[in-house]
Amino acid sequence: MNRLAVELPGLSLKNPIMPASGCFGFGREYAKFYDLSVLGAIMIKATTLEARFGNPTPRVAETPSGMLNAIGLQNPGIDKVLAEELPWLAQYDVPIIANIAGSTVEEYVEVAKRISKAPNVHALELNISCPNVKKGGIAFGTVPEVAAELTRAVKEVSAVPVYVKLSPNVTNIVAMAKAIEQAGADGLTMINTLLGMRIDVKTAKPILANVTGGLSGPAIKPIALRMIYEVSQAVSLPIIGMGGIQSAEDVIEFFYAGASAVAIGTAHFIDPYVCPNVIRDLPPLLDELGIQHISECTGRSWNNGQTVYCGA
Amino acid sequence: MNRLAVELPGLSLKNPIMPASGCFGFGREYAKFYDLSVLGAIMIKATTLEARFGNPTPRVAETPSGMLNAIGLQNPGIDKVLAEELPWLAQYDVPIIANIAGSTVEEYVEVAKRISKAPNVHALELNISCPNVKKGGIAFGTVPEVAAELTRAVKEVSAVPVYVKLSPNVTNIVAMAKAIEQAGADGLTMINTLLGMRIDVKTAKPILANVTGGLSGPAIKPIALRMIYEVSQAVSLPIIGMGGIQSAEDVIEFFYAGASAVAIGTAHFIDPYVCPNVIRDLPPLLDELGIQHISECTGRSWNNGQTVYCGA
Amino acid sequence: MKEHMTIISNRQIAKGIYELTLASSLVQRMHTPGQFVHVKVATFAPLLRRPLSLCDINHEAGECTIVYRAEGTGTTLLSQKQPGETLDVLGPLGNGFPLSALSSGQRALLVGGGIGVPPLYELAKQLVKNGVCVTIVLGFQTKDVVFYEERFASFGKTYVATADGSYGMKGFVTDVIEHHALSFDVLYACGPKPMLKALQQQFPHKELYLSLEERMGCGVGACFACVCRVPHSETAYKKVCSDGPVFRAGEVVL
Amino acid sequence: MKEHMTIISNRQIAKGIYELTLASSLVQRMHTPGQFVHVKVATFAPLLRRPLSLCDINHEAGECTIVYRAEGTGTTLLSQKQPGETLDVLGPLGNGFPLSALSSGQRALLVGGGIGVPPLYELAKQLVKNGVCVTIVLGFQTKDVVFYEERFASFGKTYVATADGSYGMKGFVTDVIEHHALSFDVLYACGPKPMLKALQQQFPHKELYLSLEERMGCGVGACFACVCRVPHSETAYKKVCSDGPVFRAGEVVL
Ligand SMILES: Cc1cc2nc3c(=O)[nH]c(=O)nc-3n(C[C@H](O)[C@H](O)[C@H](O)COP(=O)(O)OP(=O)(O)OC[C@H]3O[C@@H](n4cnc5c(N)ncnc54)[C@H](O)[C@@H]3O)c2cc1C
Ligand SMILES: Cc1cc2nc3c(=O)[nH]c(=O)nc-3n(C[C@H](O)[C@H](O)[C@H](O)COP(=O)(O)OP(=O)(O)OC[C@H]3O[C@@H](n4cnc5c(N)ncnc54)[C@H](O)[C@@H]3O)c2cc1C
Ligand SMILES: Cc1cc2nc3c(=O)[nH]c(=O)nc-3n(C[C@H](O)[C@H](O)[C@H](O)COP(=O)(O)O)c2cc1C
Ligand SMILES: Cc1cc2nc3c(=O)[nH]c(=O)nc-3n(C[C@H](O)[C@H](O)[C@H](O)COP(=O)(O)O)c2cc1C
Ligand code: FES
Ligand code: FES
Repeated sequence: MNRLAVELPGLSLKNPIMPASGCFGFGREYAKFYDLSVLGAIMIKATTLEARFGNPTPRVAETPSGMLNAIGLQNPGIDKVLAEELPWLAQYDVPIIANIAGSTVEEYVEVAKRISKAPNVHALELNISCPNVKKGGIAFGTVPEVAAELTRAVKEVSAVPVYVKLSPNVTNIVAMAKAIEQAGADGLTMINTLLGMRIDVKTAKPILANVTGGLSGPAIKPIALRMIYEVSQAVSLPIIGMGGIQSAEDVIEFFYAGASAVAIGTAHFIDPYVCPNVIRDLPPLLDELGIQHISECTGRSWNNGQTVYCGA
Repeated sequence: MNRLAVELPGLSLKNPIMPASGCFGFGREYAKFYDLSVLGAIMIKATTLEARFGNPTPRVAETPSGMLNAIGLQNPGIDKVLAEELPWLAQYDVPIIANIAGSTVEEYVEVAKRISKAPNVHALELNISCPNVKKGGIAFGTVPEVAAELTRAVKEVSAVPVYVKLSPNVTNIVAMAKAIEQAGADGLTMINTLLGMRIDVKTAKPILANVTGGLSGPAIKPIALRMIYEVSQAVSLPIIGMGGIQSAEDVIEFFYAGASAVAIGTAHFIDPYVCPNVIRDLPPLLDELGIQHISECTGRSWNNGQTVYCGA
Repeated sequence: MKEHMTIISNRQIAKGIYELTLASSLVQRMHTPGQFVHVKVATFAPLLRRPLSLCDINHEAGECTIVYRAEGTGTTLLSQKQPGETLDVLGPLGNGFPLSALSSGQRALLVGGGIGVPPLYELAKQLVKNGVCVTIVLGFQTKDVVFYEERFASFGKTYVATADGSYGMKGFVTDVIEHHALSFDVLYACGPKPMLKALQQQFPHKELYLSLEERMGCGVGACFACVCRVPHSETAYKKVCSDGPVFRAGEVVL
Repeated sequence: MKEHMTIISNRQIAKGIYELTLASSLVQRMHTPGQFVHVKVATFAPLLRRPLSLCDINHEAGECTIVYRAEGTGTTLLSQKQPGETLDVLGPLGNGFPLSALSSGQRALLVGGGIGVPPLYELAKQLVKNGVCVTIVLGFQTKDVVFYEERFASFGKTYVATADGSYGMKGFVTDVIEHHALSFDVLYACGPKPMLKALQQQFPHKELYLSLEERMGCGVGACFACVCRVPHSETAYKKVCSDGPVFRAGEVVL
């Protein structure tokens, strides 16, 4: 028995550890450090219909136990991702979760339709933190109805299960999750970054050229845990948890909160080997905790050890 | 000229540095460390109508660059605060900002009416993060109309200016601020804590007895700055900023974002002398930055050095 | 009340148990056994201070000693500190064990469990100096983590128990007390809450002083993180940091 | 690619400027001047690594040297590290200065501004070894922060300018070059962006290699934090960390 193997809609994961979208590019850079086949899955960088350059630099700023980023969805566009990135990734034995973004429902739909047919794409992850250009900049990620509409539209065209990535910048994360569940999503991933900013004391100017950016890293871990704890009890979708994970202990904490798998983002910048290290550290930690299979951990903080989501 | 002096509604501050509510009790403990008269003001612990014991322990948990607390508004009740705490504080030359809380509008009104008449209370700070028991647990702090109604009711009875303390756990902080401004508030204080949690990896149980708690400390600084930056441009009320401040540099960053004064909370637990130290460090820092008066810093990240709020 | 103290030594004395000796003028303000210091282990992270009891106060040398268990982030980091480095220390804090409860010739029973043992060392020292007759009972999980047995033995008869029986008597401190029918005028204890509760039950009519632990924020009484309830009241409370950590049995709800 | 390197020395060599020597087997993978290492200054905080250029690579001794300015949180903390401590180092990263651009007997002009000077040291060393004729121009703010003048002088004629005229010629590196009518086959430069821009304008038709700085996340090309634009394109880009930090003038928009 592989005690780390996890079954989720569309995903048979050899382990529940995957790089988070935007922190691992399309895998090429970290392939120089280790064999990507050791990963449970890879969430590739957000893909849009057209190539995007993104925001001006500086695009990152440091904060206490965290960082801000305002990359601005830079990516080569769906054509290049289909032609170059996904085929390159196919050499590894690892399912790909394609993170997709857009400014209109139509753009999401178009990208979803095409990218979901790539052979190694096993699931989609809808990045709904982008503003909805048609609806006057209301973010897809903050209004339950808007998020539900998008989910429904993408579900209709997608050849693979659809996970929706929740933004933490909302009053009621449970309402968002429920709306998305009812719209037919297959799973949730959470959390995306919190909106923050830093100002340079010498110049009085915002450090990021984009003024504000997304806060990630250990600083947001307690917020991610709270939201996963709330959402996992309110919906029956599996959750891929993320937000500040750095160690096997963090992974267990996210499972206890209610996650069925986890993604690691910012920690790659501190240690390129973070994923293989965490995968290595998990079995001895499970031993120490007297746990047979990692799935037993899901939701244990509120359900006393019953299995919460079981794809089998 | 005192280059740190700041004028705000109801408050003539010798400097813009004050302990944040709940992190300084009623001043007695820190009075053993230094003369409280050096402070710009003191935000005392939330006072409710009746004495409250608060939540079971553990009430605090550590997080990366932050902490969670779930004290649960423990306080001796308005009678004791009026009879013992405020008269004791009157020996110091320092204005008091009374933080008040309640479960119903009526409770807030009653506490506001009575505490605002105490001679050394120069302003009220409405802690609107408590759930509204009458409205079925909707937090006063997350629905603009509910917050506005509360503000209006308290304004009507208060003998001193009313500041409303914004919760960051909302989708749209600007909408909250605007509603509160229209309801007649004299100022805003922000931010209160972000809802978070931690789970003990050994026991799988939440570390806080209350399960979730409020995240404070340096970890939340970028979120506080972003919110102050947004709100200060949208309303014309003065803002007392807080969230992770530890140093004179942090104070300047908050002013640049749009604050007209600041409060320091969690940092007291790391250094009991944090307030006097920051007050000492500010004038040389202003020199270094070539700034005459600290008020010039308010909003400088977006207004290029024009005065934003000037009580004079 | 707050100083950068210099690390004189920091060495392992049992499995995961370290003895840390610090020096600075702050030592001259330390007097009462059972008081604690609030230690900032590193400049940035971890953020909060760690409460650690005074184990030995040496005014002549200008040094104090702390014995701690390297467990979580903070104490593990502390165990890596080298002599010559400094530590930001706030204290002494809290109210310690009341020595005046006993006069010369009376009998004290000191009961320590695990990492609750250290503050009893300075207590034993001062009681003996006052002419009090001291008996010591120390309880540990297992042989590997036993420490300070010989040092305590210089102050009075010292019994050791381990939960797994790998050293001394097998069982708990309460078993030792019962087995040897130990008697006393005042009992002082520090250790895990179940141990303190058991002692309180074992001696409901005696004078017991118990040192409590609670997660802390400020450590000085300002944040209300560390409160415990007072019997028969809905709102009354005591703060472990500033009213305790030592309470008379019955004073607070365990 | 990632090792704990041991600090051999870490000393101040000018006002706020430190010279750090590190040892580990990682040094054997370091070859190209202009490459950088990504340094984790402390276990917890600050969170992100700091990019620092290789200044000197010594394969025989198994040591490399970095020269840095203590400015913000990370570099200030770094300046307090003691010999014997270890540092978590990722690298070498990026593409350095192309040495093959010049053959024996040709002339290189090396232009460094402020804390951009260090990578030119290893470059000068390797160029001289290749028989290239090296001239060096170093620009600093003021006398107190001048460093490595003598060490550079051992490789070739070395000019120093300070912005305030407190040392060497008063003015900028471009003034020095103009004043002495310095000529070259290839110019290599590292320093603040305004300096690089000025050089590019001064020599629009020559072969220039410029080392850029940008705020970084990953340092390995994965996060797209450090991109710069490519001329005449809306979407084309280069990453400073993995395509640079050294670019040929005109390759990217400064
Ligand atoms: C008055 C008092 C005296 C103490 N004296 C000693 C002593 O002499 N020797 C010793 O080894 N230990 C002592 N402790 C316990 C010691 O404070 C904790 O072991 C220590 O704080 C754990 O820190 P950590 O970083 O290793 O653990 P982490 O789990 O990383 O700590 C996370 C947070 O929880 C808090 N915490 C964790 N365990 C405890 C605990 N048992 N009590 C209070 N807070 C805790 C930490 O302070 C920190 O805020 C004492 C506790 C108190 C309250
Ligand atoms: C390729 C490259 C090579 C470099 N080589 C050297 C060198 O040899 N010697 C040297 O002294 N400096 C060098 N720098 C600059 C050095 O990286 C910064 O001075 C350093 O990161 C500042 O860190 P801090 O903690 O002191 O400042 P803080 O202001 O506390 O840093 C906050 C954040 O901003 C980033 N940052 C701040 N300034 C810079 C900067 N100028 N460039 C990139 N990131 C910055 C930090 O890395 C960190 O993420 C180089 C930069 C790059 C990109
Ligand atoms: C540099 C950077 C780029 C990111 N880009 C994306 C993205 O393109 N799409 C997305 O859904 N999330 C993106 N994220 C968010 C992460 O996937 C992740 O949700 C978040 O960073 C929290 O996890 P962490 O704390 O482990 O980084 C990005 C994060 C960072 C730091
Ligand atoms: C232990 C603790 C208790 C608090 N109690 C209150 C309170 O009673 N009323 C209130 O409005 N805010 C309370 N707060 C929030 C602080 O006043 C402040 O808004 C928040 O902690 C952010 O500032 P900081 O990061 O400097 O701590 C409390 C915070 C802490 C850490
Ligand atoms: S720790 Fe703050 S009151 Fe005890
Ligand atoms: S720093 Fe991440 S791509 Fe360059």
